Amino acid sequence: MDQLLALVVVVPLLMAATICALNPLLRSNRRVLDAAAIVTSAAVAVMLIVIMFRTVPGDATYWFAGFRPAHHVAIGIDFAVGPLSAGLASLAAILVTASTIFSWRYFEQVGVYYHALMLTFLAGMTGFCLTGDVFDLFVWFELMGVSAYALTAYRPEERGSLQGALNFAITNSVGAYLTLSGIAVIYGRTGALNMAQIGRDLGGHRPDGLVVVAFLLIITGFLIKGSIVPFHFWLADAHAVAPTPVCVLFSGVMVELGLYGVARVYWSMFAGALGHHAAITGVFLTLGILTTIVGALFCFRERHVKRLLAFSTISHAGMFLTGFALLTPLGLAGAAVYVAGHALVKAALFLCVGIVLHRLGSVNETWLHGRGRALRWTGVVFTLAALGLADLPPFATFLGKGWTEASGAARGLDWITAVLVASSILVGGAVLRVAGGVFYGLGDPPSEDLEEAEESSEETSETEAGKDRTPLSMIIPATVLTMAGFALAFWPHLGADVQAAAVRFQDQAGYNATVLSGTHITHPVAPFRSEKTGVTVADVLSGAGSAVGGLILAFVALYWRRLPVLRRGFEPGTGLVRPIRRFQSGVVNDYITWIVLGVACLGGVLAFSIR
Amino acid sequence: MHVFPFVVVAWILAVGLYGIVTSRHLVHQIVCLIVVQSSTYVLLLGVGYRTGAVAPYFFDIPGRTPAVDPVVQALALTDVVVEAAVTALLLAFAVQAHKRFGTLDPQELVQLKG
Amino acid sequence: MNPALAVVTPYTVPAGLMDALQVTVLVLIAAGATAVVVIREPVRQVIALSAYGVLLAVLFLAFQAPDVTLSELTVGSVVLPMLLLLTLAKVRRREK
Amino acid sequence: MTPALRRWIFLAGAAGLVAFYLWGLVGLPGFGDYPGPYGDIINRIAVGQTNATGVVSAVNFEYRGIDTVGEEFILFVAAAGVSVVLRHLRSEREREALDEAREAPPTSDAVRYVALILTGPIVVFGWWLASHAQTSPSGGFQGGVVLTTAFVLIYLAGQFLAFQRISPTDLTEAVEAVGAGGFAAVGVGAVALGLAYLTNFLPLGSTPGGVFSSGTIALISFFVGIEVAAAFVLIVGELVEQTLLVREGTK
Repeated sequence: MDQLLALVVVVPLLMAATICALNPLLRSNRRVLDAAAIVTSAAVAVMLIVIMFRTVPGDATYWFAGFRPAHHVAIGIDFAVGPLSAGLASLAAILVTASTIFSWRYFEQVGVYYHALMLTFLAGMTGFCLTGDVFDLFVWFELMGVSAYALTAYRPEERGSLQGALNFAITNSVGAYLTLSGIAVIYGRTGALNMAQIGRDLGGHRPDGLVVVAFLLIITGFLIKGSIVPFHFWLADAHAVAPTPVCVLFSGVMVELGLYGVARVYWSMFAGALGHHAAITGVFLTLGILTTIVGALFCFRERHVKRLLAFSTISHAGMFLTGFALLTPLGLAGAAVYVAGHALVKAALFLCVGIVLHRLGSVNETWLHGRGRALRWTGVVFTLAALGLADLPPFATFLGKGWTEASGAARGLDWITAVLVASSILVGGAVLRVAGGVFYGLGDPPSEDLEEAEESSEETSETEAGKDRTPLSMIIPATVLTMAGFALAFWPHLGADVQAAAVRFQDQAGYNATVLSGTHITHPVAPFRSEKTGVTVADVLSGAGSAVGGLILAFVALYWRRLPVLRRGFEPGTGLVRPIRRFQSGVVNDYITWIVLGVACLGGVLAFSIR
Repeated sequence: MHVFPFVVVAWILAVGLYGIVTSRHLVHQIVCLIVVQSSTYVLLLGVGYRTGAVAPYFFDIPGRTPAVDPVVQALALTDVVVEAAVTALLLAFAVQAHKRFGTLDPQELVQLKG
Repeated sequence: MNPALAVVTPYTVPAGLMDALQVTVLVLIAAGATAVVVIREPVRQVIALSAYGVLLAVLFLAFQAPDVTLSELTVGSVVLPMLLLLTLAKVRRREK
Repeated sequence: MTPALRRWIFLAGAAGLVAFYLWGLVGLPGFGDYPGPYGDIINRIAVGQTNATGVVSAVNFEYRGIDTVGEEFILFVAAAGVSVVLRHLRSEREREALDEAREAPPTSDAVRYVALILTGPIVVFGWWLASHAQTSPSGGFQGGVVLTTAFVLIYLAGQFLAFQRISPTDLTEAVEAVGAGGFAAVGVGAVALGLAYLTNFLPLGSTPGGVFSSGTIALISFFVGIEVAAAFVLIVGELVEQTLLVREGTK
């Protein structure tokens, strides 16, 4: 029994309670608060990394209150941890550490609650990754959600932040209740809440309506959190208004945790019953590709830099889901590496945007054009991170995407490569366009969209703008994260290790044995074999192609009006997307309508294809 | 009686969602969210019910008496707390939103779009 | 366990009566949920919600869940309506 | 999207959703036929293992204790979030207005007397609930909510000023944090003894159903009780303050 497994959740919770209890003492002593939050999240990160390495030989289980399964029936709650879940949780802890360091100088005033909420948010994310009990999964999901809603509204004096928080809270709550309904339905069948036990009880039977319904309801909440089209609308609203250090967590890990939830639930509970049906691949691949394309298009036409990055997150979420949808170990491993690489560079990008906001007081690309020249180092970090986001080798992102594509090609889905590369070019092009325009003053400022100018006008009060220097506590986390995204690719045997972890993640029988009998058995019975993981020419070409394509696109966008073709009346991106834009109405009633319609359609497809 | 409680569950869920979608008042919308959540209580306690069994309290009855499932009741209790917490938070948002926007119509609480 | 208590046979409601009670309350709950949603005037809606909370509590009692009954009564029909009324009080005064 | 269009799209979607949902629900074992095994096992072993005759409390505070830790912190976060969101409303000017508003409680005498008479029994009832989690249908959560009601009655009986005296915000916050943290810390006690987190390491008492039976269950229930009461008092207090602010503003 490894006590670390419990402590990674309990320590941040206890620290959150402690700083609230000592509120009157700490209120005037902000540095103590900052230090407490940084030290706690860093300690959690270290513990989780230790757990990740310890679980490489085999998954670890922890039975709370010591209630081990009796006769292979779980009576307590367990944490069942493998390298993938521990790795994702440690990614969350690392990003929380980075953003609390960043906050050291970022907020002029910050209360006790900011730090307490960051810590409960971290505890929720960690518990969500580690738990092996499906209702416990819901509890941590809600803790994570409620902390995130409160953090989104952390600057309630602004209209946008309230609207964003309301849309976020209502859509995600509806999703969580659907998830809970699914949990209740599956409990009604199996009389169990332990995921391994449910998987064992369901496996071997033909999937009937109840299994399909429970599966879809449970994952609906996670798909909403994972911002998969058509459940993605809340994300841009929330990201645009949440304080920038919080956006780092939203984009970097929270969305990815939703997709982790889908993968966890599928592989530990439903894989045996639903089979590795072509329908599962078909449904998730469709969702993933659709999300990738929609996110990339929206991203490219956006001028509000935080929203631009938010849409790029949606696009990437689609790519991660694509990796999962292949159901192969390499696809999952690719998605995992992609998540890690993306989280590091995306966090760095958001931190750079925070610096811009701190120094210049705006996130409007048009207004900022050329004004960021003085921020030299920030510009360099932003550009590097943008290239990383565009999958430039040797950033880890190119490996993740390359493996996803390779695995897709091995299943005869070559066209995935084309879609992913095109989307990467669009997303990378948009972010590089911002880099070139804002930090180097290249080309012309994009034409002003009046409506948007109004939207981004309310962006000043989260930090005292107009500072002359960039504090080291802001630029160092951004730099370190970018370098980490770079260094990750040089991890020895990265591919082999992650793929081995992915094989174990997909091995339902092995997971059952570990959890319910406490024995480690290794018999990869996954329907798809492990594949070669080295760095191939195709990986490098696809990554470099995306980055170069992104650079070219960025230059075209910046110098568009000086090009001789089609100069008048056509801004790249806008005409293409204007009709779709109506969907992103900002009205939560609409968002819920799309969620209901989306669930009904998905349900219909699943009902007719799995039986 | 075989599936009737579950039909009621589906009805409550659908009605609550209908309320959220058609609502023109944020407080009304939050109450509809409570209704959506109440469907999960009925479902949870419904699946754990056993005809003719007693409540799971063994203070004054023999330990072997058939009892209903205590686990779903514990889950429903957690669910009630979640409901209270989410509702309180949403109401605080509503109070602030009203102060900033001067209205509680979700269609007019629009600062951001596109 | 006290042996004197162990011989007490628990009182159980006859099955038919229990069924009838459950069906009645379930029908009332379906109607109550509809009413809560359909009533658009916020204060009346809160009162309806409070009554709906009581109905749910009765159902939970009939489902042999006294614990949840108590929670639902205190939260669903007292605390939440109170929070809602306070919010409405705040919002309405502003509208005048 | 116009409301009419939205309604039609929703109705189409909801028809599909309900049909799909029912397709799953008819696969359940049928109402009244709970199949087990989880609940049956717990019912069989709980009294012997924990000396708690209220099995639901045993599940909440012991078998699935970590769920309840998460749940208490959800409430804790909500109280913190409400404070964050509503406190920004108060400028200095508004604070002065608030101080004046406290002078004028608009409550009728009859309400006051009734409320005052009820307060005592309600405190006792809340306390009884919170301390009998292990024996009967009750527990920290219900007890805590009932205790909150007592504070609200005090508010009705006296005036807002008294409410503030009973629960100065800092103290309430501290109590809330101690409640939530205390629960988590009880679990750490087991870790310090080398047992799994939240293991019931206290003596279980000699008879099932006694007030001090069942070891940590009673202790946890106590912490949950104060956490819940303090959290709701904080939330209600913030909203009451908001209401008073505007009441003053309209005069």
